[in-house]
Amino acid sequence: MITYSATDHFILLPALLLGMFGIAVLLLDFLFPKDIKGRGWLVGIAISGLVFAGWQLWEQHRYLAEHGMTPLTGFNGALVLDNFAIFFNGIVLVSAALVMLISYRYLENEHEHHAEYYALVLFATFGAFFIITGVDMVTIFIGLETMAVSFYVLVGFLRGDKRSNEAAMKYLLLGGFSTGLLIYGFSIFYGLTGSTTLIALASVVPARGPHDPLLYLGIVTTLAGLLFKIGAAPFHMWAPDTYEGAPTTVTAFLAVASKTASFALLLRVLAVGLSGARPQWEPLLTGAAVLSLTIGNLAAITQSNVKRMLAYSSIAHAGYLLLGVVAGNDTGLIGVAIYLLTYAFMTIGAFLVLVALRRKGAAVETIDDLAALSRRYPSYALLMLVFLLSLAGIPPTAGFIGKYYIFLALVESGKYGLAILGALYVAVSLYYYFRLVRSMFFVESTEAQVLAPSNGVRLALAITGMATVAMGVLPEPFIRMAAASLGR
Amino acid sequence: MITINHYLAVSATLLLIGTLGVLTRRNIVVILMSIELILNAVNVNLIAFSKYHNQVTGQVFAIFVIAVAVAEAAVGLGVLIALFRNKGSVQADEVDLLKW
Amino acid sequence: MGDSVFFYAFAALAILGALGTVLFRSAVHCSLALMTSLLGVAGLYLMQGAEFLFAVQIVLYIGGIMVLFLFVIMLVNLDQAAKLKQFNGQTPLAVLAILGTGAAFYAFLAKGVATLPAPASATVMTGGNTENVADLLFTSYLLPFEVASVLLLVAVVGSVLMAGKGGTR
Amino acid sequence: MVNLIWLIPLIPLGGAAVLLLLGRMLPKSLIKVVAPGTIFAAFLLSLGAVMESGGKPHEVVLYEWLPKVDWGFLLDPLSSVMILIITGIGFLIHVYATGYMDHEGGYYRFFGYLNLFVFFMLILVLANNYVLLFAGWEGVGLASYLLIGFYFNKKSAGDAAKKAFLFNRVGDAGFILGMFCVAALTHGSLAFRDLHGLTAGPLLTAAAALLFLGATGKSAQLPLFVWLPDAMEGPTPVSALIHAATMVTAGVYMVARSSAIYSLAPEVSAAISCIGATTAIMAATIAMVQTDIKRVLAYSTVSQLGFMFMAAGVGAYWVAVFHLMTHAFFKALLFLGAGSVIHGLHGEQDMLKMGGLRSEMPITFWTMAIAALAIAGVPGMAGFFSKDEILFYAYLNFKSVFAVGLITAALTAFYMWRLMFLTFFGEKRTLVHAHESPLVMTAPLIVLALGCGGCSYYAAQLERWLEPVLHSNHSPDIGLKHVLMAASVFAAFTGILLARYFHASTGPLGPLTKLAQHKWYLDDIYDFVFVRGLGMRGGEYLGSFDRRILDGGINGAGLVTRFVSRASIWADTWIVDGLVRIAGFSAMFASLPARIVQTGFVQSYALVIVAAIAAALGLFWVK
Repeated sequence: MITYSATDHFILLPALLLGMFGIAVLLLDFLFPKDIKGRGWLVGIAISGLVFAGWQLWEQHRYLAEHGMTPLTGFNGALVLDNFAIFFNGIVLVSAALVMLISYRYLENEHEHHAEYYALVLFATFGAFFIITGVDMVTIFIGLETMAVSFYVLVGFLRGDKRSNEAAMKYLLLGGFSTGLLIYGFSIFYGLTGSTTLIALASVVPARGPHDPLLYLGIVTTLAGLLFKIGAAPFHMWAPDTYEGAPTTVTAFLAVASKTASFALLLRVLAVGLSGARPQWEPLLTGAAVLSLTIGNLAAITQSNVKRMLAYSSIAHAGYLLLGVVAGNDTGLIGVAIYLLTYAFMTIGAFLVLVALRRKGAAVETIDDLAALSRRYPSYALLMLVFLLSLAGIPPTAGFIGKYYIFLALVESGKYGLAILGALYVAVSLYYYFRLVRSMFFVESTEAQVLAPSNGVRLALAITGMATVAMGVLPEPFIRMAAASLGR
Repeated sequence: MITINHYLAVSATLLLIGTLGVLTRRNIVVILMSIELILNAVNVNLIAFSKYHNQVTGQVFAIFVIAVAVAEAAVGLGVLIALFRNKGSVQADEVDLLKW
Repeated sequence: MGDSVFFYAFAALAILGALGTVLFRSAVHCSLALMTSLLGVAGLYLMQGAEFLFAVQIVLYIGGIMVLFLFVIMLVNLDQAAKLKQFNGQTPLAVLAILGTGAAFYAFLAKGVATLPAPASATVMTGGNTENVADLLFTSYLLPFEVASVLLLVAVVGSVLMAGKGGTR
Repeated sequence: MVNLIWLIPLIPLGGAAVLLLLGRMLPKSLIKVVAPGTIFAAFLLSLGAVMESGGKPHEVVLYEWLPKVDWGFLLDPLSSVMILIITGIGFLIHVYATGYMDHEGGYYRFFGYLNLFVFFMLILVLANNYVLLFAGWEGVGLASYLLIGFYFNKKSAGDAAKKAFLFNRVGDAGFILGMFCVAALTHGSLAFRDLHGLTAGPLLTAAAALLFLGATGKSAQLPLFVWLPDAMEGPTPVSALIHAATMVTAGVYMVARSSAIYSLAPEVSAAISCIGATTAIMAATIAMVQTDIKRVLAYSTVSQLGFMFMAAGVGAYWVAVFHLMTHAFFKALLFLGAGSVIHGLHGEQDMLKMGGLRSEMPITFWTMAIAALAIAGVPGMAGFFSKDEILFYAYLNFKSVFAVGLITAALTAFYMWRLMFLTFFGEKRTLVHAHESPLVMTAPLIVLALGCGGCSYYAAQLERWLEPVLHSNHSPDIGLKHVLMAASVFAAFTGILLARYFHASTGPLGPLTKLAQHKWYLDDIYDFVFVRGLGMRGGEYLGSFDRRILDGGINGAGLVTRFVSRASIWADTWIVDGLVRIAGFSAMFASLPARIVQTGFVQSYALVIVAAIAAALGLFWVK
């Protein structure tokens, strides 16, 4: 019997809207003659899809709040609607909306303006919904792939650009390979439980003890796939190449949405499915965190391409996030949630400045391209400064809050060594972020005219800039949100 | 007597051969084929476990894996064509504009 | 007894086909070998009572994907590619790594299978395999089934877009 | 008014925002009013708040920032002193700068940064917890970085900014770690009010040491002091405000603020004393042989900061703060005077090309003379009492530090009066016609000079004022105090007299002079160890590694060209300054292994994944 209850519908609605708007964008583009100039209205439709989805998310939140925060399950236990899901879905939706705002002008400049772009962004967001909301391995897997395949195409969206081609190819080959590993792990979990839900997995894990070979094999392969998605070392190597080659707007989206959704999944898998197997995965995560911090921060030091530098820094951020999971207490998990929230705004903001400064003919990508920004465009320079300070984790910017929590969590759980390592790398990261600052404020440059930024870019910059400052100065409501998302 | 061990062994072998292809073949088309092999290895696993637990859940899972394999192959080949058009080559180790 | 013969035959087909895929020089041969391997795997499905999946594998996979592969191989004209070196510089290292990983995999599996939960009692499921699969697919797995449609849509849109003519710079 | 202390930092922030964002559109005359105006408003507000608080600690908690960490401001006697120094002297320096920077480009940016600096400095001293203090700490670093590099087209200025930045990063790492140690001690609270009632232990000692490492970076103490003299590349008002009166004293302030921790960590305190004493005497000897007028003052600042740490190390925190205050007056005055001289001579900084300016620049001369008497420790002047107190407490607690301090006091008198004699007395050694500076510049000099003379008489009051926060250990031994006072006066006059007769000579002490001239070879040691040793040798190794291993590999050619071009850029960029070069080199050295694996070759990435899985699986058997 096919059933589709009201609860199912209620849970699914945001994703349903995203999917429908995505299809609508494709159809409308097809139905209307190509010679309608501009096609800015397609962006409008895509954004309204995100807004509707966001509104539904808000309704879901209200419903949960009214009913004592008891999670809803739907589709025979395939989806769970809890605050966790709403929180992370919210981050992905916001990042998608910001990316939409800046994409129009960017694509026009690249002469690759197609409706497919907006549809794919919506579909990627759609996929992320199932990654975040799903507790059934099949649902998660399909959602993950929907997002990943959308991203493969988005990364290669500049078809005439060799670097975009290359980035897409690399991402696709490694992504396909890592998917194979992830699903191999899932197949083993299925073998252990005879069921595809994470809850079933959780119920067999405790009985299996710490030296269970099959479970360990499953954990290792699954983690390989998941750490690949969040861009943690040593599975990070696609990230710098892909981030550099992809269209800048997509890089921003990839760096935020994909990482957030995958991290939510990692948390779900570890906290729900494998919470009993902590001794088995904790050393692995610790190793990945330390490696990510080391490789990300050290490799970023001497980069001259800003996108690539931000890619390495995002690897380092993955390391901090993993440290939050490793710390293993509430503080650490709240730290992870708030870190991801702040990370979304500051990262998109930093990429946004690059998009906004894009010149005709050549992209603004190297550190030298930002030279003397403080004199050419003081407001951009100031905004970039705020984002960079935030990425480095200097109070009172948003980036500090997440790092603060994670360090505190490490100190609380007595992992002093990791805390020291993390703090030292904060100092290192200051060095390379400030290389950019130096370039912006000290260096003379050959004046080059930039295009006037579109209103969308201005709006997105205002949002990210204000959010980065506001979360740093008034973090309390955001912390409460993050804590609530974890049911604390 | 054929037990689940045999199936898991076949699956692991396919996985390793697929990985070998991914790691060593220069031709990107063949690398994509190797990824198909890996996904098939997973399917063998799933079917075997499905039988072992005497249910069809694993088979349903396998259908989804096939769907994913199809999607990945289609997009992979599309990207490959775009790459070929610009570069005139499908050798994996010649794709190295982005590095360090 | 008959079971074992068939199993070994199909397994051999799958593995040899896989080896051929990886080792053959010409991409066309590789794709034929892959087809063989997929056939072998299909046979294994049949042996495990997954008739529906067997059909899907033959019709969709071998019929559909392989045609796609062959099509692309024709399109990108791999004649030259076949004359080049087929294995990259890291091959020895890769073989070593795979031998190591493989040994670990087999060891884990060998040790681990014994710890699997006891197999379910061999009660025969009512209804045919296809019926059972369909039942499950349209109840418990209705949602992923629907999501998969979007996935395939993305794949279609993406591959058409990618393979289509774009501006070259 | 005391509840409005949150407004104090906000006013300069508003000024900075207006200047930086709209400054280009504002007329210069308006900037001249806005920039000092905001600081003056902050000063008035501070004055009002301090008078109203009457020395009682008063905390204004705005809201809960992080759990257990409030965003709040603390006005207690200690921060009262600090905000009055910052806004008061800051205002004078702003006024002075409107004249000094009159002919410079980027007027609005300069004052925007300067206001921004004052904002962060006020946050730093008004913070009621370590996190907010850290925000200010990093903020002043950023602002000073922007200000040192203000003459960005001067290459040395850029290098100096880099150097300052690098050395402060080392300190920052210490500060961050120290902060989290404190968090561990107080169970997550980083508020200053929760520091009392801690118990000694290894973690507390670690916290004390790490925080002090932070202080050595910010306050230019050994081994991180080399950045401060180079920072003199910035405009002179910046040197006066940041590198003399305020920012560099942040380390002293922080140690005083953390006195509850330091009083429980005697080993660390002793180390602070020793480091302070060593820095003081080392910097003083270097100052004796400098010929650049601003560099003399820079080394003198390092030396005086060493004095402050000497005091803090022996537990006399209030004396450290007292000396901080008097130093702020006389050193700001000296810098501004030096700026006036440089201004008058159209940019000449070499003292050997000055001389005989007494009659041409009378106001500058007299005001600077007062400051020079003050720093030398001549009775009746500001520096006299504070230095005596330091020596007195050092004598009580740590005799060898006292001995070093006394010698340093004599050296101080010598180098300062050497500066005076070379600049203002004797034959005129330049053809430039010097002129006295305009009133906007001389007026602040006069006010500061009055302060130098005046503020010294309030030592006892200050001690009482600071008593609630920085428990002082009174010593009733007035007799001993007078003996020591006589000794220090004797040292001061000896120094001045020696300067009178030997100021022109390159020094009678031969090898020691040479040592001092080479800044104790500190830069050279860094250079030798890291750059010649690791640098050249390492470069060769890298090169041969590149040729041999990667050339044969996949992308050798690309890497070689990249490496060569990088190396030449590298040489261009870094060779000028050894220390900055080390940083560049070590950055490259650290970065290379992480980057070299990123070959651009997609299958090697997959191989790394497989290897990682193999390693993870192997871990199972290891356990």
